[in-house]
Amino acid sequence: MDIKLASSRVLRDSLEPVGPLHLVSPGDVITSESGFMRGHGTFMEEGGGNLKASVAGMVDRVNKLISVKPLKTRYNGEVGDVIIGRIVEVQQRRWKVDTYSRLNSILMLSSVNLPGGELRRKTEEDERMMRDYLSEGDIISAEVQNVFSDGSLSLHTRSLKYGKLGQGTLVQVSPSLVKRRKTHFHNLPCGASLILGNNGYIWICPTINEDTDQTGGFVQNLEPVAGGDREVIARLRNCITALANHGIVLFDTVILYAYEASQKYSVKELLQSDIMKEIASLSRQRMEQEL
Amino acid sequence: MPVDNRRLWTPEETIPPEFITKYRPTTELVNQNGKRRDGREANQHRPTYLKAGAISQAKGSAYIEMADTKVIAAVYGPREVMKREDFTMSGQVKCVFKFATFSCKTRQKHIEDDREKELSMTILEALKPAIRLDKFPKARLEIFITVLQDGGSALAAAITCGSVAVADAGMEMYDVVIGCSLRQIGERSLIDPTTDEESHRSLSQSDEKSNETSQAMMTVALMPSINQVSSIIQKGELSIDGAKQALKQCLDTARKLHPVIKQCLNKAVEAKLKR
Amino acid sequence: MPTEECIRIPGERICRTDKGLVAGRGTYECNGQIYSSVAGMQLKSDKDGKVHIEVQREMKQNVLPEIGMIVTAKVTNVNPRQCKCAIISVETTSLSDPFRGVIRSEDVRSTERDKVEMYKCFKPGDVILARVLSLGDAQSYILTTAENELGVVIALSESGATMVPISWNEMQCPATYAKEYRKVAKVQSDHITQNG
Amino acid sequence: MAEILMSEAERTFILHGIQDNVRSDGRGCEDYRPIELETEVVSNANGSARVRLANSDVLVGVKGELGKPSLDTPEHGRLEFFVDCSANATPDFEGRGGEDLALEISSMLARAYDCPSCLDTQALGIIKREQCWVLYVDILILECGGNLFDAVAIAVKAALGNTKLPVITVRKDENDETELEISDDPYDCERIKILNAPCIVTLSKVGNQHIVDASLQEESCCLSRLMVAVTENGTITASKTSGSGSLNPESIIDMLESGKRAGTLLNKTLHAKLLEEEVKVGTKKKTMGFLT
Repeated sequence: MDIKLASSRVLRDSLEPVGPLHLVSPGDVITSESGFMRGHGTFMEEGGGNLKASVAGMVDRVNKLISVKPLKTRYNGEVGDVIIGRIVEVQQRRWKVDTYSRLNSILMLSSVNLPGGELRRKTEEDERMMRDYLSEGDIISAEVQNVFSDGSLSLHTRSLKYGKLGQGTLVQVSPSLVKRRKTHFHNLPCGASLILGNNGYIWICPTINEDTDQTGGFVQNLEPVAGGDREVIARLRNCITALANHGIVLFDTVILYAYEASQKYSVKELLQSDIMKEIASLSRQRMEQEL
Repeated sequence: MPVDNRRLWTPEETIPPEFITKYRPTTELVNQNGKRRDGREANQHRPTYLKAGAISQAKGSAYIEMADTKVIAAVYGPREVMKREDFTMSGQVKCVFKFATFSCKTRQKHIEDDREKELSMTILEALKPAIRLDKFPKARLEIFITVLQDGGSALAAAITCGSVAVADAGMEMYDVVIGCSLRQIGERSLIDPTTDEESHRSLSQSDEKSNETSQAMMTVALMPSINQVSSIIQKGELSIDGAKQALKQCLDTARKLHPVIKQCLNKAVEAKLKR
Repeated sequence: MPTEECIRIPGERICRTDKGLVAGRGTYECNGQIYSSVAGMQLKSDKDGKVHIEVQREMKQNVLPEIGMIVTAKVTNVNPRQCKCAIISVETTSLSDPFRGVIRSEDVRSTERDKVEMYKCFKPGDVILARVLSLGDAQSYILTTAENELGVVIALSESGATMVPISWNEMQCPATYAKEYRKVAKVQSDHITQNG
Repeated sequence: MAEILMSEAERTFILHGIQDNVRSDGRGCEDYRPIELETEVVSNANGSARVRLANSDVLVGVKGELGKPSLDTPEHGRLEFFVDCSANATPDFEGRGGEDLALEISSMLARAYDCPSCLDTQALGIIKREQCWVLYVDILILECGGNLFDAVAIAVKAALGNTKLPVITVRKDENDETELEISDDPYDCERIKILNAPCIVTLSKVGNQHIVDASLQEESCCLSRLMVAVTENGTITASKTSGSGSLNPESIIDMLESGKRAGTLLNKTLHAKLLEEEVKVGTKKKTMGFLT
């Protein structure tokens, strides 16, 4: 039983920032000089030449392009992103998927691999069986195929590495904390697999065997997961939450560092805020040494 | 100020005269021979009369009488759920429980109050596990239960009555549900308490004022054939062993009521066959 | 063997599932035992070489549209994509409260399904026979009339007379001899007895 | 309760994990998540407390007012519980959405406290049949992260423990009319004894096991739960099942045992912390409130 008093809490229990940050809140003037291009999260003041921020976040300057990266945001999809999503509705010939985007994303029946052959025409039988393939609540991994003008995404799972996900745990972090990298699927040496969705949904599951398990998720393994694997998954989950709570950008190495740093504690101790902070700062220190 | 003009005007605050008079019955709840005021043993249930099919226009209905406690229940539907937001793929059940305005010592309001709302939820929770919701997808079954006279253990009576009404409606069920109440006063546990036994804080009038004796009230809903408890609601002080003991006694009594339900439903089926 | 012809109440254990006994209507199976799930008369029937134990109520059963059942419905609304109707009876029993059903244009007939013109198939007020295709979504059951025996059975002409079918897609008014298009059902005798 | 979507495989994963005594966040079946507690957060209330149990966030304010005793207990004061499931917690609570849950929580609390040994309501009486203290215990749900009942009960107990009621003296004036006199010294106040007040432990049955302090995900895997109000000495003052499933009589007895175990421990820990907080409050601690 762990009850803590709020007064014994260290105020602002996040880590010290790495370097000087240019933080703005909506309406703040970023620059009054001309010649800059306005990117996401900024707007040009009417009449005046001031470039102002429209969201709270960090100013990001690439040559002449100024944009503000919000710290807390919905997911802005880009074509080719790997995402994790949850089916929220089955409609005619399409599924609506929650991807933490502003609007629900769409997965067309024609953009999925169905059992029995990678590519085939979708029959009416398939249309009627849609709920049997993916029903409300199911979790999928997918890739962003297209971004519509209103910002909603269309997804596809036309590769065997995508599809319905089986047993495991979903952790939700801010999309800005997931780095865009070459690969988002990781088989970690500690004995679990990790999918870091660009949309901030992170999936942790028992190790995926690349040869036998890539069925597009239509064969579900509901056998009990071994106790050891389960502990690894729980530990990873708590480590990721700890890192995310302290605003550390997530990718496989830093998660492994956190995992190693957490070894001296039991899994459930990792839920306590002071230990979370310790893990986060240890992992960050180690990252900085590496650089 | 919003006023309710559907009824005759009555003074805003009235109290029943019993609260002003000094008279209290002097007999003790349990006498030296261990007999209660109505002559029952402590673990004895009141004689129970149960009838299925009391309201002819309802899909199913039932009436239960346990001495002074009289409860009637009606079941309608299942009918289509019209509101889109209320939609679920499995069946739904709605339950409304009401004390008739004249049923208790103090007059009840005709608008459902918080106590009735909570009892409605409890009864729903007690009955729902017994009903096969998969048999009526997208539709809703409605159960209405009214206490005509509250002579104690109204909740238990309502549960039993509601389940018989559902069975009488021909709904598919895993089992019938039987309710049973117990009143614990100090060391004494009284099965199927009357209103007197429910409200008194101690066995004898003399130490009514003292708060020393522990007291509790427990109602249990049992599905007897599959031996599953669908609901428990308890208040008042019980030790862990006391709680276990009370639970066991309630279950034993509920099992004894099973033949009554069986007989009543048998009769109802026979009556339908004859027609 | 369980005793025959006796009254059961919900939750009553009837028998074990062995000896080729199968839990039929009005019963359910749990841990190798068959239990009754309604209050009614216990019956036995042979189906596919297996003995089905059933418990039946004499009073009309609680019927709800189920997949594969034939229902009678009244058309309430027609638009180019679909036709909405109110299901008024299921197989032989009429419902006390109607359920909403919908026939999508591709489910009207089995041939040339993409050329169906809904206004030439149904009009509001028609009584139709249809089969339940699926439980559908929140709104309604999905029905089909893509069988010869399914479609419009009773339709009134503009003058208000009951029309007579003259072909699979036309009906004629006996008063004015005006022809109207419908997806006509080839009513079969067993359906007539079924639907009274 | 706020419904969340989950896939069949996720449910299976949680269910098997509970059977292995390794829950998704590494806890065992009888482990609570970390709890954070603060008292005296609302200055206008006689007593207040805020409890954060993982993601569940509850704020409780106690206001004492003078009212008429109820008819059947003319010498006692009373407690009135009111739960506001604010739409801040989840948009589902908007309008009448949270009403059923609010009623369920408030009536469970009312039952748990309706017991002379756990809270002395007679001490709240002032003049027989005429005047008594009515304590309005208002509970505001700010965030739901599972296991609301337990969080609410902890907060209510802490807020009652924190409540300070001004001392009232009854006097008769020369015309023999009773007169109430309220002490004007702010430190001259009465406290409510909460040592025997109950905490609620919710036991959720998942598969063949039962767990305490279920997260939202675990709650959606659970068909039936038993809520037990337990005092420090292990007395059960109220219990209730909830959910759409049913329970085996034997498992109910096991759940009562676990509830008693967890409840006594919870009460002990809470008392120790409240004492610590009391000392800090005495030395003018800084209020943390909603700062993080």
